Amino acid sequence: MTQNHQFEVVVVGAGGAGLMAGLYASKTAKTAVISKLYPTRSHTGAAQGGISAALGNLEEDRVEWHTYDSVKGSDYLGDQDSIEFMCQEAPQAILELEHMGLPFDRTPEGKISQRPFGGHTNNVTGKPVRRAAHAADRTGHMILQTLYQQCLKNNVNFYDEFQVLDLLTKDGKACGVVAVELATGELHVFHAKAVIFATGGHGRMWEITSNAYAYTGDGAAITFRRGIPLEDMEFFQFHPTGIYKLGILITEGVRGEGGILINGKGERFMPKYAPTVKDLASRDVISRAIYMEIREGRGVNGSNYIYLDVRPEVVNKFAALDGRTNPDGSPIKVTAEELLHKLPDIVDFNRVYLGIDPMTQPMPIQPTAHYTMGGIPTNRYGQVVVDDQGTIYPGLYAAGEVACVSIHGANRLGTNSLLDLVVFGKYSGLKAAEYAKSADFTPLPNDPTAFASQQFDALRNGDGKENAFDIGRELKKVMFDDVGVFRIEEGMKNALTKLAELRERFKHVRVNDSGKTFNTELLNAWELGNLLELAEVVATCALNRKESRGGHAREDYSKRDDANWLKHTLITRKNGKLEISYKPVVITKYQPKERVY
Amino acid sequence: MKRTLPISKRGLNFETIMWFFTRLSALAMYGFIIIGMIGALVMGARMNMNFADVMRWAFMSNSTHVQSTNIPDIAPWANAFWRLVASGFLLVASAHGVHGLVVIADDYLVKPLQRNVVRLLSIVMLVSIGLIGLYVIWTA
Amino acid sequence: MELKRNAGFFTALKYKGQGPMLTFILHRIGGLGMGIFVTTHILASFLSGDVGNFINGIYEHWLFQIFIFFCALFHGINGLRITLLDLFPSLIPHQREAIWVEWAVFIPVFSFAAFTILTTALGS
Amino acid sequence: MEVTLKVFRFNPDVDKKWRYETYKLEADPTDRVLDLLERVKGYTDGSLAFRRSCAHGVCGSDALRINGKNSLACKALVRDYGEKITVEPIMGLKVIKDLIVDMKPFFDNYKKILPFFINDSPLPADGKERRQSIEQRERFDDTTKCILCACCTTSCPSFWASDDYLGPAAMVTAHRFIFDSRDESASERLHILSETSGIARCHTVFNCTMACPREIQITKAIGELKLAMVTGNLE
Repeated sequence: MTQNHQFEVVVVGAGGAGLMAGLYASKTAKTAVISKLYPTRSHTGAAQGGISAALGNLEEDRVEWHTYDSVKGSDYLGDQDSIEFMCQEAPQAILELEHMGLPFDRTPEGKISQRPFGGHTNNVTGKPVRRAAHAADRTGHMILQTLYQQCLKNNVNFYDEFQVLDLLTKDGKACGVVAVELATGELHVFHAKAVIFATGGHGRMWEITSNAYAYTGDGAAITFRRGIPLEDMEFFQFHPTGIYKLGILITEGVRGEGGILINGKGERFMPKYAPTVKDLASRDVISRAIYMEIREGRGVNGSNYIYLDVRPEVVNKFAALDGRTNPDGSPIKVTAEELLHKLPDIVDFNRVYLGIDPMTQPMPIQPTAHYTMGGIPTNRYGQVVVDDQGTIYPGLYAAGEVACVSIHGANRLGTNSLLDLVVFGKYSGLKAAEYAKSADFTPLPNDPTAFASQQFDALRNGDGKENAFDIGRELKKVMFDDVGVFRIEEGMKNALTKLAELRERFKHVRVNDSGKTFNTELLNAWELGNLLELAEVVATCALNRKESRGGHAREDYSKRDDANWLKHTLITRKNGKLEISYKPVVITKYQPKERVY
Repeated sequence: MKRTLPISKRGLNFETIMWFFTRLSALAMYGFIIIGMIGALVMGARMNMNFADVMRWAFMSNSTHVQSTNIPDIAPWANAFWRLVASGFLLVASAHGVHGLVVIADDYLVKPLQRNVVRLLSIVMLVSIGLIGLYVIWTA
Repeated sequence: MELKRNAGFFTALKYKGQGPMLTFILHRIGGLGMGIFVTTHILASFLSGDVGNFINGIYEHWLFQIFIFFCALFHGINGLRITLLDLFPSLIPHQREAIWVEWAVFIPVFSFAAFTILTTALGS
Repeated sequence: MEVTLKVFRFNPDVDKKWRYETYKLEADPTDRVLDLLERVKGYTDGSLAFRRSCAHGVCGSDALRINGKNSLACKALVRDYGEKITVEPIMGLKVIKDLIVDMKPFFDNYKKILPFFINDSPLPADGKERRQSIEQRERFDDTTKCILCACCTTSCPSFWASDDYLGPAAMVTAHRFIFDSRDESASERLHILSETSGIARCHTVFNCTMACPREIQITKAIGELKLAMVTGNLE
């Protein structure tokens, strides 16, 4: 039995962007938010460090500096008009969150407190600037909770634990989605005027990842299967500090509070790679630096990890050496108690998973897959743009990590992800509701659930020769080894061969659970299908881009090549073949120049 | 600015007041027991009574509780003061106890009708224990 | 169909709640025990005569005395702990220590009393 | 080391009654119980159903009863539980399949408490933030950590007795707003808490505090609420 629903706006995904979109759309349009998890389980909740805006609560800061830092952070691949827009909106967005009750940490005057973060600088002095508004080290958690609470207050319709399987289109317009209710296994058709995808990234395709199990790129894969292109998929951020082997994130806030990276010889190595801001350089820069140290045999115990040291005596020693001071000019002197207070969750992770206390021991860390810069191409209002001409796909919107505005370009600046989802979540919600008011319902296609059912049937009817769990593990391994922090042509070709093999083997997978109730085996297999689809896209785009830029670092083309590659990649599948085209980068004020920290 | 809610805005209802009463009555009963023990010692219990008898008296200062001991003169143990103490203890303890039973019942019974029946029964119980107890205290 | 629930009375007792959950259960047993005792006692005093003496005979048995002393003492000490923690919530983070103190007071007092009751009852 | 994993199983499509199934598998002491479940699902029985998402204790999906006590499977390491690990669904909620329970009563209770910031007064004239001192912010910091995993509520004997009871998680949320100096609906929330199925059902059993994977002092928060109801003091 298929159930039918009709809403003006349907939001897929209930993380920060989805909730923000749902909240704003529901103010004027009949809105449903569909999520495969309970909204408070979304991965926005794992974001730790902060959300940036040039509020200038502790020291001078300007929107232009924030804009420039973001452009520079993106390695000049971000669209500057959109970045300007976002940085302009940032202070208002954060105040709006505060007005919704978000419990930010406070300054002594009672204003929102801010802390330094990687890549955020005073453009005049080049010194780090306090720009990341934060609530301890669980800023994302607070944003997610606050937005969910506000949605409850505004009586947004939630469909929790509904997995969206397919986007419905007719006559070149989006007209709804098909979802399966996990609890019953029944298909539901949501007929809508506007569909907003806010489903997050695909970080689960790498072995060491800070991302949730849920991060399987569902939204990107669904739209891609329906012919919508994907943009800049080769760019994926590896966060420098993940807990060794587990990949659990150690926030950049640790370095914001003065934490130092130490190699196996006990040396601080970042000054070699980023002489000015040192341990607070951009994420891609630090991830590469860590890899270089490890490759040259300076990992801890010759192994593939290094230390992040936030013991108070170390913090104080290097703060004095660097000449960093408090806002009032006094030298920085932190105590274990203060650090504990500012970084409680980090201390907790270390205690639980490693059995160490960061106040007395350094933390073993390695780079971990973290953030999808690419995704569904959109403009600054969340409208999906399908080509290099700016052609809008009617009724289709995307926001958050699944979207590529492109704000983050080749490398996202820390804290800009939370800002991205708040700002663009809001505008996509507003725009979708506005569109829904002016448009009529596009009729549903005949047999709307056909494609979704067909995908499920394929998984149920395989010959069972292959094990999905093994395919998933091999996928993660090959992606981390060959399409990871450092990339080389040979490796990526190898990866593509392996991925083709895995895709072939995936056809033999059979789901043994034939039940309808919470058939998580079926859903996990379907999610693996999405990852395989996107992995091929990522590897193809990465192989295609013959330069190093931001998160995409190639050993065979180690320099940035603005002459040939200052452009966005667009990829689509036509007649079963992946096809790549390009889109120009919008440059307004900031001409590309060499990126040094 | 101090954030204090006026009485009508605190959610002070039967449940809350009884929660507070349960704590206060617990302390009050400690008070009664201490008064009973000190009183017994002042009246010469050290020589004429064993510990169990003192405890029995302290938990309920009713003269029947010391009849079987070696107390030479029972009169001071049965004066109006001790009868009042006993009455006070009885009322406080029975209210504390009966409300405790209501609390246990409320955990398991959620329908308003069930809860009202329990409340009615508890009032009947409280009144009858009180009346019977007072009768025993003042006639013994 | 989904399973109704899996927290029946005895399943619930199997939850590993450690110290405080045990004291909670004993507090309830103590309170109920005293309730039964007081009710029967008042009834016995009120009725007197043969019925009264019969009831008296039950609760003057040494086993019942140990039980009722356990109820009163535990309920009293535990109640004091709860009252203090409730009136001073800032003490609550030390609740583990509070339970240790509680047992440290309860065990010697109760052992002594139980010993006295036993020697008196079995000696005579 | 070899671990014996005993898992509560119930598949409504097939089974009439629940049962335990035992799996033997190799594990590192630092493996999470969640990793073990993943491996059982991947290699032995794909139909094993459980919820999980972030896998490091911040999303609250995988609240389970492990060796008799509530915990998040992703924060439960094998070394802390030994060679015999029993995994059961959390108690007091209907079991839908295997380790998955029906969370509806839990979220219904959460929604009863007005779990959202309420302040209808005009914003500061400059349109900026409502000011709050560091101490005022600190006052409710502990209870902002709640991830709604339900470890606390489903460890509470009062909730087992009846799922009408608001439960610790809802009260933690109430505490987060009532003691927020910017919020204006403390009184409404206290009135909701004072209902018979409200805070009076808390018997300070501390199971919630000991089960909380975020180490929130839940019983303390509830104690502060009780006292606030008597004294009216929200400082």
